[in-house]
Amino acid sequence: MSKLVSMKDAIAASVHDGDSIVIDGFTHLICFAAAHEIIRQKRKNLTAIRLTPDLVYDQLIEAGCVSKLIFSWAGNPGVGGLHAMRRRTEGAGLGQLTLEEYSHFGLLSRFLAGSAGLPFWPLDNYAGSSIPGANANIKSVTCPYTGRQIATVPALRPDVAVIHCQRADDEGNAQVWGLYGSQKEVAFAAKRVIVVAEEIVPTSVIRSDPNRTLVPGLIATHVVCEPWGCHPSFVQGHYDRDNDFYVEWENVSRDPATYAKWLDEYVYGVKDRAEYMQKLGAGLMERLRKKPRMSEGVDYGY
Amino acid sequence: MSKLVSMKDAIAASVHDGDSIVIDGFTHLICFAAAHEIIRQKRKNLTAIRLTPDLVYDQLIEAGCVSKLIFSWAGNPGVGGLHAMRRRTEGAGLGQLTLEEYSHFGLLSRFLAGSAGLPFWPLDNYAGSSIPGANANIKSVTCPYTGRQIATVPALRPDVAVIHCQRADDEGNAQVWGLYGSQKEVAFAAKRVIVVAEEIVPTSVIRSDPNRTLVPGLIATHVVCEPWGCHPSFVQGHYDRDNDFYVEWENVSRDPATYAKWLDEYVYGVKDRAEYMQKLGAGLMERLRKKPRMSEGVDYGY
Amino acid sequence: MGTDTLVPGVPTASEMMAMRAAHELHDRDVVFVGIGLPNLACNLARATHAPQLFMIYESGAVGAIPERLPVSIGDPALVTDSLQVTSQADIFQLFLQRGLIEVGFLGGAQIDKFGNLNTTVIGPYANPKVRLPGSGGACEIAVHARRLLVIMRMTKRSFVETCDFITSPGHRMPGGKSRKELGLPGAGPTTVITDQCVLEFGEDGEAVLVELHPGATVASVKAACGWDLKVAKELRPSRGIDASATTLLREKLDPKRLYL
Amino acid sequence: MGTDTLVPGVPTASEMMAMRAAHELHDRDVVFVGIGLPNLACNLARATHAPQLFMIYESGAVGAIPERLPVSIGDPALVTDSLQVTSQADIFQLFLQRGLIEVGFLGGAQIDKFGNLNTTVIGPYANPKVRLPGSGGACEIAVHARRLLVIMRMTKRSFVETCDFITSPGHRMPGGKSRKELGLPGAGPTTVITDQCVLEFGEDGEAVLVELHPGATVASVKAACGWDLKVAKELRPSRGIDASATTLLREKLDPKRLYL
Repeated sequence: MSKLVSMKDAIAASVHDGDSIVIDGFTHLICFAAAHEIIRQKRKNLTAIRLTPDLVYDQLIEAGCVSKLIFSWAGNPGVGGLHAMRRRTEGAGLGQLTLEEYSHFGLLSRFLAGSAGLPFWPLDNYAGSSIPGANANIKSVTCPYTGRQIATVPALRPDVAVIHCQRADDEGNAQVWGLYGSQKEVAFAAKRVIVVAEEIVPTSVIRSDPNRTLVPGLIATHVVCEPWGCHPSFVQGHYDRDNDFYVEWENVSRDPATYAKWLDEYVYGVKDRAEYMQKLGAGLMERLRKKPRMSEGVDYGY
Repeated sequence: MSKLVSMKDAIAASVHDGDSIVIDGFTHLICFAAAHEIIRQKRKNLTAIRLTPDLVYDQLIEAGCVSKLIFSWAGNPGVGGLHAMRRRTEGAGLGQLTLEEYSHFGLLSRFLAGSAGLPFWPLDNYAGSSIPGANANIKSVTCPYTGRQIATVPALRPDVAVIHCQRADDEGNAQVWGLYGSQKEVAFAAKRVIVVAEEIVPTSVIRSDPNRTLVPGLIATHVVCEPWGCHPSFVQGHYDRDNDFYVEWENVSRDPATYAKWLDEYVYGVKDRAEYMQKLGAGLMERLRKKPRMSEGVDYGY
Repeated sequence: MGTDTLVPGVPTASEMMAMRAAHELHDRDVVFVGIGLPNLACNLARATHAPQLFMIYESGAVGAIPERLPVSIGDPALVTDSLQVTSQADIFQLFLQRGLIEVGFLGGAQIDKFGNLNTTVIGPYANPKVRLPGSGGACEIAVHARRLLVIMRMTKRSFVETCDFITSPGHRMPGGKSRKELGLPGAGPTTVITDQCVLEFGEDGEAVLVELHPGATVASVKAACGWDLKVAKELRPSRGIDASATTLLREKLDPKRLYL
Repeated sequence: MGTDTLVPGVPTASEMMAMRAAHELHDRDVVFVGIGLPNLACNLARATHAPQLFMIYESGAVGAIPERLPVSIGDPALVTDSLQVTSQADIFQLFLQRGLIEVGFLGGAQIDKFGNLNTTVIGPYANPKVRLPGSGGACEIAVHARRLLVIMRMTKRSFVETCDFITSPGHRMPGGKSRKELGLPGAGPTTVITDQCVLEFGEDGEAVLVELHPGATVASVKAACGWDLKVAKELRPSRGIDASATTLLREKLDPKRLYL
């Protein structure tokens, strides 16, 4: 049963005002295309959850879609800050955006609990840190064997997860190589899962190498085919990270006026991802396109 | 730095009397070669740990190597029982072998805790079952968020793990496809890890497809090249399960005399795995050898 | 009632159980498949009314479509052409504990009137008369599967007033606690399929005879049950057992009679 | 002391920190690599005295040998030719929490005399003057790495008596508790490498100046530190900083000066 729809239809059906949402991927496989569609559809009061909010959530924040951010590291690595977020959490802007903050391991552990169907997850962390004092969700249990206090975080079951992958079939069996991020954990934790693929392949391709499947179609709600869906992030085997974009973003995002102009031009001003890429130009795509580096297959015979 | 040694040397160096040991693999990748070498080297008082003791541990038990068995399902699936084990735990034999018993999920959770460096692991299980009453290691914690009682098991850190894989480099970077069992969790939980491979490959082969690596050489103590090391179990892409062997085993193992004769002939009577396979004959190998079924490679380019 | 001599069109006891179990499977059900009769029941359902049945094996195969009858729960044929092959940790945590399994299958050496199952020991645990294989994944399947199908031949020795050991919890446990009181997520045993009949469970958690297979009678069932079995006011007609399925099982699904 | 104009053979402040940090890395050390200077320090160590340095990235790359300077902690060049690429859950549970990481690297907006680090907020948490990126993996690295190297430029604003917020625990936390009393597995910050000097920690958990870089003096260091810094009875000679490494850094490891 094909679940293949356009990004527009997937977001319209799955993402509602007030939802909690994870667009996952860690530097790799960050689906900016989904975020831009959410902005175009003017969703409000989202709880946006990611280890690294990155530019993708900063744009959602600047566009007014987000009322709460759950995160563990908020910056533009090696470049600067996330200015939409900072403008709403410092000085005069304080309180415009609610923050709930963990470390990477802590937030990941919330996904782990959600994905595993447990109400909490234990991690040996946070002793001596101010983080638990700033987040009442971080508690502890006593180990029944050693008497040690072990930190806990509660399960997180987001309403929607967006998972980007190299290839999927039309039922959402998603195969990924390169960096996994926490996509598997996020997908199993979520109530609805949008699988976005660079390429839709026949199910026989999936079945020919089942160990590569990260997320089974069983838990997918919608499937979207969106080539270049991660720019300026990257997809191993498809295109490189657009590092210049990340560097230039500091200048775009520091001033609300240039930020608004960018959103107008590259998000509101295009109808979909294809138009966005067209706008960026063939030269950029040529520069970022992968140089092939094929692995060998393995023998599944018996 | 090559860690490549013979099975004889690996067992001599890593497995000592009184050790706790896991030869992992679930139906797939069960390294009988390691067990036979342990028998030949006459190890005593081992604590043998596996979800499914299978024929591999029954042989260790019959040979007198094991004083304690930690397990979750003890049988010869679809065929019969494990007779060495039963003779030491029923009727007149009672008490000759100590049993510590979980369900699959429970024992796996002990490996999970050990591999993750936590003192315990939580699982939503055992309410209403007699299992916790038969095993004082199963305890519980109260979830700090829901107040629910969640079962726990203590971390297991075996002295030695034997991990079988399709291919590894001489530092023990091990790649596996097909069924994983709990090999990754067992390897990370163990203090010493013997990686056994059907084939030793250059590190460049490992590096060409890094997502296939299940166990990093970082935690490997010894590496052994042992083709056909899992017979009568199987290795995807190399050889099929010898189901006839499992079926006939009922007749071999039911009577201590025929059991002893088998051990004499096929374990004590051969010096290594190559001689064992020679004894079984080329016809058997021909029958079990895989019919190739290659997957395609993927593109790691950027 | 079935016979062990193969008569064309007349199902044996095993065949009847496989057929009746297949009838409980709906298309697209996510099934945690055990080896033996459960596997045959799934393959029969796939070959007839439930072509999209989604099979998950505790060995790590997800969405398997084995091209041969698996000789073990970890057969290489389960891997080839699966949709996903993952670790056992994922199977137990992300699929089973997460609540994604709709149907589980269990059997056992003993079942009691509340659907508790014993696959651990006959006799006292510390000094068993018979040492059975143990839980395997049974306990967690009984805890988490949204529906649980039990397949067992019915004898006074196996259908007992009280299990010697509860490996897998049913509807009411010693001390009288219900699944709800114990916080068990799954529905517990929903249907017990025997060689003679089908049992379901009442509000009070006790087994009730609801259906007889062809050839069985209330008297023959009661004679094979170790407790005073409740009988439904009105028995349902036999379901799912037919001659064409017998042919399918014998000629295509298990021609070597590995499990039949 | 370094300068930001590139003089042949005279290291800049960043170059000195990278070189001095590289000196702390031994061959075959398992290092949890951060982006920026830590990454450069590792590459320098690999190119000189520690060719078998084992690099693990929080993004999931294990045993990486990037062929270009990674532009982010999740650069595709970290994947290509890695020994293993695994999930972040594995990185944090199986490698870090399991105790397999020998060396971690951290920096921060503030460090105090006990080696506590702040990367969360300047000012009160509820009403911050500056909202910093937060912990990322820093807290768990500070908890679990067997040795922790801190790289930070020294200023009175960043080397403070007390951190506004402790993101990552050092040797002694508010209330005076030690790592041992809190049950923290790793050794905590072992070495702080600044643009002027190296600090280590005494038995009481307080930082001690032990080594000056070329050009720095005790007075210049004390002038840059926000607390009354302890000074070792005998300062060690400067280590690991040399002209040939400067050339290597400039010409080969970071020619575009992404991080220098």
